[in-house]
Amino acid sequence: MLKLRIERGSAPVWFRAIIPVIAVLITFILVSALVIVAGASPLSAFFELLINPLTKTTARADILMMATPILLTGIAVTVAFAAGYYNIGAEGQLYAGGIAAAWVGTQLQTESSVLMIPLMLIAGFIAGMLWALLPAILKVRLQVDEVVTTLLLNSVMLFLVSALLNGPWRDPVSGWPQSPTILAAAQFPVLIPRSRVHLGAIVAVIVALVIWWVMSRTRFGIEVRAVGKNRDAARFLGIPVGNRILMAALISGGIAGLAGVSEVGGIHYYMTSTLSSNFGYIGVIVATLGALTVPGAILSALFLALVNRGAISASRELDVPVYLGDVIQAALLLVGLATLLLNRYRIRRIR
Amino acid sequence: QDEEPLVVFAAYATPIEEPWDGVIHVALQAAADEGRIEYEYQDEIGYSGDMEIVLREVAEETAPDVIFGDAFGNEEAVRRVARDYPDIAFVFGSGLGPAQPNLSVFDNWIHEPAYLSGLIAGSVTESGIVGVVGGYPVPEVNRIVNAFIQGVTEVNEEAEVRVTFINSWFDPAAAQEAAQAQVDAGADILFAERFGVIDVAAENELWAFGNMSDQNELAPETVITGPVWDMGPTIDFVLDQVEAGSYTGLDLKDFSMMAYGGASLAPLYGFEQTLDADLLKMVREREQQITDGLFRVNIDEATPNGAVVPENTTIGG
Amino acid sequence: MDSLILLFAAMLRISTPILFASLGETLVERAGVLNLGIEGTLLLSAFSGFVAAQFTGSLWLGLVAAVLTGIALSLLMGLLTVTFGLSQHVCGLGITLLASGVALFAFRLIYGGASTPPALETSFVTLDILPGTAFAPLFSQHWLTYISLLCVPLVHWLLYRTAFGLRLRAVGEQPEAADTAGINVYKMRYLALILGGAFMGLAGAFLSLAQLGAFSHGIINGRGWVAIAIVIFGNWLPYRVLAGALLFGGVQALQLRLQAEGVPLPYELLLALPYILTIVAIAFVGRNASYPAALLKPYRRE
Amino acid sequence: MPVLEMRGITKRFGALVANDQITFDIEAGEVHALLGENGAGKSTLMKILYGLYQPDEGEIHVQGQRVSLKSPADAIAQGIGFVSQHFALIPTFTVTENVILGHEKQPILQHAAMRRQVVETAEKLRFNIDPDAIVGHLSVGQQQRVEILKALYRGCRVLILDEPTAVLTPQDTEKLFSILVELQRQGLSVVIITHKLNEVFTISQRVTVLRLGKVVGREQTANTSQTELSQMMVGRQTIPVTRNTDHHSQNEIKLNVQNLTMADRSGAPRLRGLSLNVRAQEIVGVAGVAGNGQSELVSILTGMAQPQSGSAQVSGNVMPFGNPGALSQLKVARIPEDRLKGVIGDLSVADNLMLEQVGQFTRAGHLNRKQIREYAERLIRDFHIKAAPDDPARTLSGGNIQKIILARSLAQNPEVVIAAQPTRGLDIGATEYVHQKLLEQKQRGAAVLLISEDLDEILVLSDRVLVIFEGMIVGEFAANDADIDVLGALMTGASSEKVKTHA
Ligand SMILES: Nc1ncnc2c1ncn2[C@@H]1O[C@H](COP(=O)(O)OP(=O)(O)OP(=O)(O)O)[C@@H](O)[C@H]1O
Ligand SMILES: Nc1ncnc2c1ncn2[C@@H]1O[C@H](COP(=O)(O)OP(=O)(O)OP(=O)(O)O)[C@@H](O)[C@H]1O
Ligand SMILES: [Mg+2]
Ligand SMILES: [Mg+2]
Repeated sequence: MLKLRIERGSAPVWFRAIIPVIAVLITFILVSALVIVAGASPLSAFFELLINPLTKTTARADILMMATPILLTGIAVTVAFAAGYYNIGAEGQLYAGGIAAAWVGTQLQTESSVLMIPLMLIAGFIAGMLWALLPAILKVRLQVDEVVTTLLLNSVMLFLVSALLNGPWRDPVSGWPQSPTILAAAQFPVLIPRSRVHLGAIVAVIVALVIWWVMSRTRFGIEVRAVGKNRDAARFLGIPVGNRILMAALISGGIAGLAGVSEVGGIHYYMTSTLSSNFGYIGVIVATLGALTVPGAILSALFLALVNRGAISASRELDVPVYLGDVIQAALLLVGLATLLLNRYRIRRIR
Repeated sequence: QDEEPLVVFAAYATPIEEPWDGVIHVALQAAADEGRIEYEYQDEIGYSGDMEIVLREVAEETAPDVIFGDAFGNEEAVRRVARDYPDIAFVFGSGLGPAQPNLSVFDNWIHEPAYLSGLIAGSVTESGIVGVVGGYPVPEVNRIVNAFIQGVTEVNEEAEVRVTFINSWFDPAAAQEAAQAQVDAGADILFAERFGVIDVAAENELWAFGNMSDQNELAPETVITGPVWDMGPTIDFVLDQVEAGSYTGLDLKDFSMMAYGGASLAPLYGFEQTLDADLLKMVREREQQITDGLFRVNIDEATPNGAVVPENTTIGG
Repeated sequence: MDSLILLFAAMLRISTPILFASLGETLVERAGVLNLGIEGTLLLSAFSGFVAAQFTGSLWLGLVAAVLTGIALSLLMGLLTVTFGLSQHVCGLGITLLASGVALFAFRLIYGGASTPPALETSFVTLDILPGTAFAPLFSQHWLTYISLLCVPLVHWLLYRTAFGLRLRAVGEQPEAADTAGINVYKMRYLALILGGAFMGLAGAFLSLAQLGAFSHGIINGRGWVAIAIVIFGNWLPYRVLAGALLFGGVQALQLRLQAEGVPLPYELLLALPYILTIVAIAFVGRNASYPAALLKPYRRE
Repeated sequence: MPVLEMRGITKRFGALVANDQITFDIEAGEVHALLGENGAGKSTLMKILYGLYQPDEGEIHVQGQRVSLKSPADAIAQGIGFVSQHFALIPTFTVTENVILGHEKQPILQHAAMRRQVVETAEKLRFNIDPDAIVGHLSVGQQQRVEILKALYRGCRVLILDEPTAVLTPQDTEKLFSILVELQRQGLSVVIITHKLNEVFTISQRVTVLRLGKVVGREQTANTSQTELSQMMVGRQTIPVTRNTDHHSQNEIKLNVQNLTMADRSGAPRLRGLSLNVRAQEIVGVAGVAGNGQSELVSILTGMAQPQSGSAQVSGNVMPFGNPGALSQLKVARIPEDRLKGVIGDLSVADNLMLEQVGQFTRAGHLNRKQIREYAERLIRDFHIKAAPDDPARTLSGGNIQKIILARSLAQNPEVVIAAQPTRGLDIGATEYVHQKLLEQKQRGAAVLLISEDLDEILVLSDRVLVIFEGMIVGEFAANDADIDVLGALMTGASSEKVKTHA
């Protein structure tokens, strides 16, 4: 007789293609109860969330804008996790980058963006590195767990920013706790007219490509991955484990810092204590959904941006509480992650 | 109104549970209930670029007559969009000035009733220590606290006012602990800029002042009164202007002050009897002087004592 | 002297939810699961507890609801990370996102965005143990506070004096070994999650049913993350975790008093103090941190 | 009637068929040896018997009753005990905790009672063990005894040992076998997996041979011979290695080690002024009972640890300690004690082959993928590695993983070879192959230091034999006139005064 059995081994291509669809369907079923309770139709909710944004040019532009910071933090987390260094501190490192960018953008007296913007990026990268330095050193020299130190430093950074903006940096014009506005030369050019897509998007893509090249094609990259996969063996092979962990952690912090620069230079034009809406934490999600690969990170950043953009209109169009967006995003994330497992199985016919 | 209602949209950066935006939402909801406007809103838009997206989409797709909201933390975005849609009236809470042709600004200018509350606090305190618990030291909070302090010290020179900020618009548990710390330090009357403080006053059988809305029903034995903000006058004025087609960008400050009924001292309820008559008389007289424009309460937006911060050395700009 | 006692009283109050949460997280991590869903779990527990209490008029049913919520979310965490073996980091953050979303979503639906936080008629009482003595204020606490303190020796006993604890630690150290010893690794991890979830439920319930008797946004405000830190600071040892929770609560209480005294310091630095001290302390215990060896590692036989 | 019977067992891992229609049975009170090359399917079959894997087809019968073993718990309930290739102990727990784990009898732990039971069980087998010792601090042999203790404490009737002797010294092996005999006397049945034919004849009554997942033979041990068995396993005649002992005691010293001292974390001395040297064209074997400092010596000489004091030179140059990278520069080839610490399972075979010399494949930080691939293909060919360059290393069998390590280090024409337990757990074919490679290196003129707990291996390969005891070299022999008994005596510290004989 002939029976089917499920076993390990990569799934056929056609099946992988429909996995995202499966994820959406399952999520749909799971959250439709909530949507109905809120008095809306699940179908229209998902249409607003996943389809509608793609049908409007402005919304498509918004998606690029929203993907920019989470792509950067996602890449930052990817680098660190690849080294087996669990940097949950991208949030704080982002703020560090923002501070540096705002400082350069307000202090450096120049008319030339060509001079100003690169300096902001460099300063932001360095600031992010510096904020990532302490936990990295503690990890490499004292074996102090980085998850908790980076996590805690996020809170510390928020207080620091708040102290800065309530104190020496308070905007003399509005008196609101935000830095003075950065000079015109420091404001990122807008790429798509009547949209907020700014230079940061290009920066993010370039960073992503560079990191992709480094991780897959360079000695440093493979050494970092070796350390991430098996520290003892990596050490046996003569790789300076501590040094590689340190480097990966610092690069990660620097890239997260760039996300801060991009938000200050491209969105706000000043430093504020609300620079990020959890971009650092979303970076962890982007990186893991992307399976710690750069192409994966790019895709998941775009996808999360799509859902984020959809959520903005959805709550108004259907008038349901705005939090429905968060719920559906979270559900999509978890279900999506779970359905990715299907990649690893195939159904075989045996007799 | 016989002509059909105006279409009004409101964009709030915080959730509408937050008292500041709450006041705007309540007033607009009231106007909607009267049938004067069709009201839609979106809240918890946040501060990371979404405000502009929401405003543009609404302006494009529903093109309402008026858009209310708070621009704090989103000033540039709001002003950019307002510029692009001159036919829509933008009326936003803001720390900056109005912009022609179509951006009006307002704010919670309730320092006057805060000052009056201070007069009461300064008179009734026995320990001579008055406690204040606030969210963040932003101008909107500072000037209320400073006016309150002005009132306290006017009637009671040696009274000291202790101010604590919990660095959050919410977290009532932290507010409670902050208030308790004040009580432990000897404060016998509390000003509750945030929620959580009144409970502590009640537990310790002390008196407290609410803020932003009439909070007497939270603890009738405890809440004497407090500054109340009412967006009604502001909204009415704007709607009239728009209906008359005479709308322009203005600073609507006055409509949030006592003279126009935008600010007031919450009713005293039982405390009409409890409080010393002379004190009440003095407060009522001062209240009258203010509404008649005969008395000015200082507007001081510097961070008050109790949370001392270094001298305002500002960078750049 | 008095002010010192008042300080300690405040310390105990502030520590309570953090202690409950940290004890729960300790149990879960000892079994090899890092539950970053804790922040959201606290919020949804606090909310469900509040709603249940208000609609049934019984604080006790509220407490039960909060605990069940904590357990339910932990089971979800188990399904994703234990059964499916997915990344604990992401699933934890995802659950925090989900639970927070659901809580605020329901809050808006039920209470329609009222700008005065809904409150209960009554909240859990405080017990005065030493009335009339100098220590009265210190021992005038919510009964849940006393429970949280009693839970410390309880958890220690559970981990080190019972077969359950031995197995729980085993699956957190070396699941392969536990498995070959005939222990059901998945079952143990689920049990640990359930127990930990119950503690997280208590943490949420303390805030909404005891300390506040109300629910509002920001009611948790990062307390879950602090718990995560304290578990590591406490080196996964119940008594050290207690020390960590008290340290945190104490510095918070002190910070608020210094502010009220008008100490000339940017108050943000005072607020940041507990976090900085925790990091410093972790740096010191760092060297001999005794990780559950299988933390973050899903268990698979084939 | 057999106490236990497996019928038509088939187990697939994806496309690979690890067990193919295997039938296997165990009589009461017998020791049944299970033979086969790496990857033959021995462990898989036993893991199925212990409920760790589920068979795709086939039945298992205990005492004639068909049983389904969904988990080790089921197997334990059926009286089956299993000591796996990689010990299943919790290093941070005490002996007692490890033994009673999962079988605690009462919900609240009575430590005193538990200790007593453990000690009693141990005494039944006439071995003494500290019930309060932290397992992580025990020697390999002791840990194995803890494993056996676990099985017996759970009242097993059938004890499965997966390559128990691979990690044991002759002394420990003897102890183990005497324990097995004792168990047999008490009526237990034993299945023992091994690669060492002599052991099959010492201990077992019956022997089953697997090849490529199939049973290729089952005999009463008495009615068979080593050659017959090895033919069954490998499918061909095996040739014992031929060693030419023509080494020159005046060759230059390539590896020179002086006065190494080292203490473990608890401060107990592990090495006490150990010195040795190895000359060009010489294989020096270090024999010793497990836990006498071999591991420490190896980790120092492979760059993984720092001694408290002492020094070492490689062909005259100072050997920097704790710096593995520098060693490959000094042309020191290293074969680690634990081969899983020598390769990175999640990286490809090619990457593992090149990583130690990654510098050679890098231009300005950029990897030359083409060059790497060619290099990998060459080594895979030269060293008969059964894998493609892009396979993840973890998918390889133990023997092939070891070949990766050999290929990687020997391809560099080393001056010095540090070979630690180079054939641990390898089958006859692979072992032969490794021995050949080491002898080749010797012919090339390299100095080979062989640290092994397999005394036969040392005697077969070495020109000189050193005996290590409690962190010192207590004896030196020319291999030709090494006397097993004297060796054994020195290894166990029986005679402390230095025996010295010259070649
Ligand atoms: N087996 C391990 N388990 C956990 N962490 C490890 C392990 N090995 C190394 N690490 C981490 O990597 C850090 C550096 O390791 P190590 O000191 O061995 O590298 P190294 O080769 O000496 O490099 P460096 O000399 O630059 O420190 C350690 O401090 C520890 O945090
Ligand atoms: N969990 C697994 N997943 C995939 N393949 C496996 C797994 N376990 C074993 N195999 C493969 O099944 C085959 C048999 O493995 P097994 O460990 O039983 O061999 P063995 O006879 O024990 O070899 P050795 O003598 O090296 O221990 C090998 O090819 C091995 O690579
Ligand atoms: Mg095997
Ligand atoms: Mg050893």
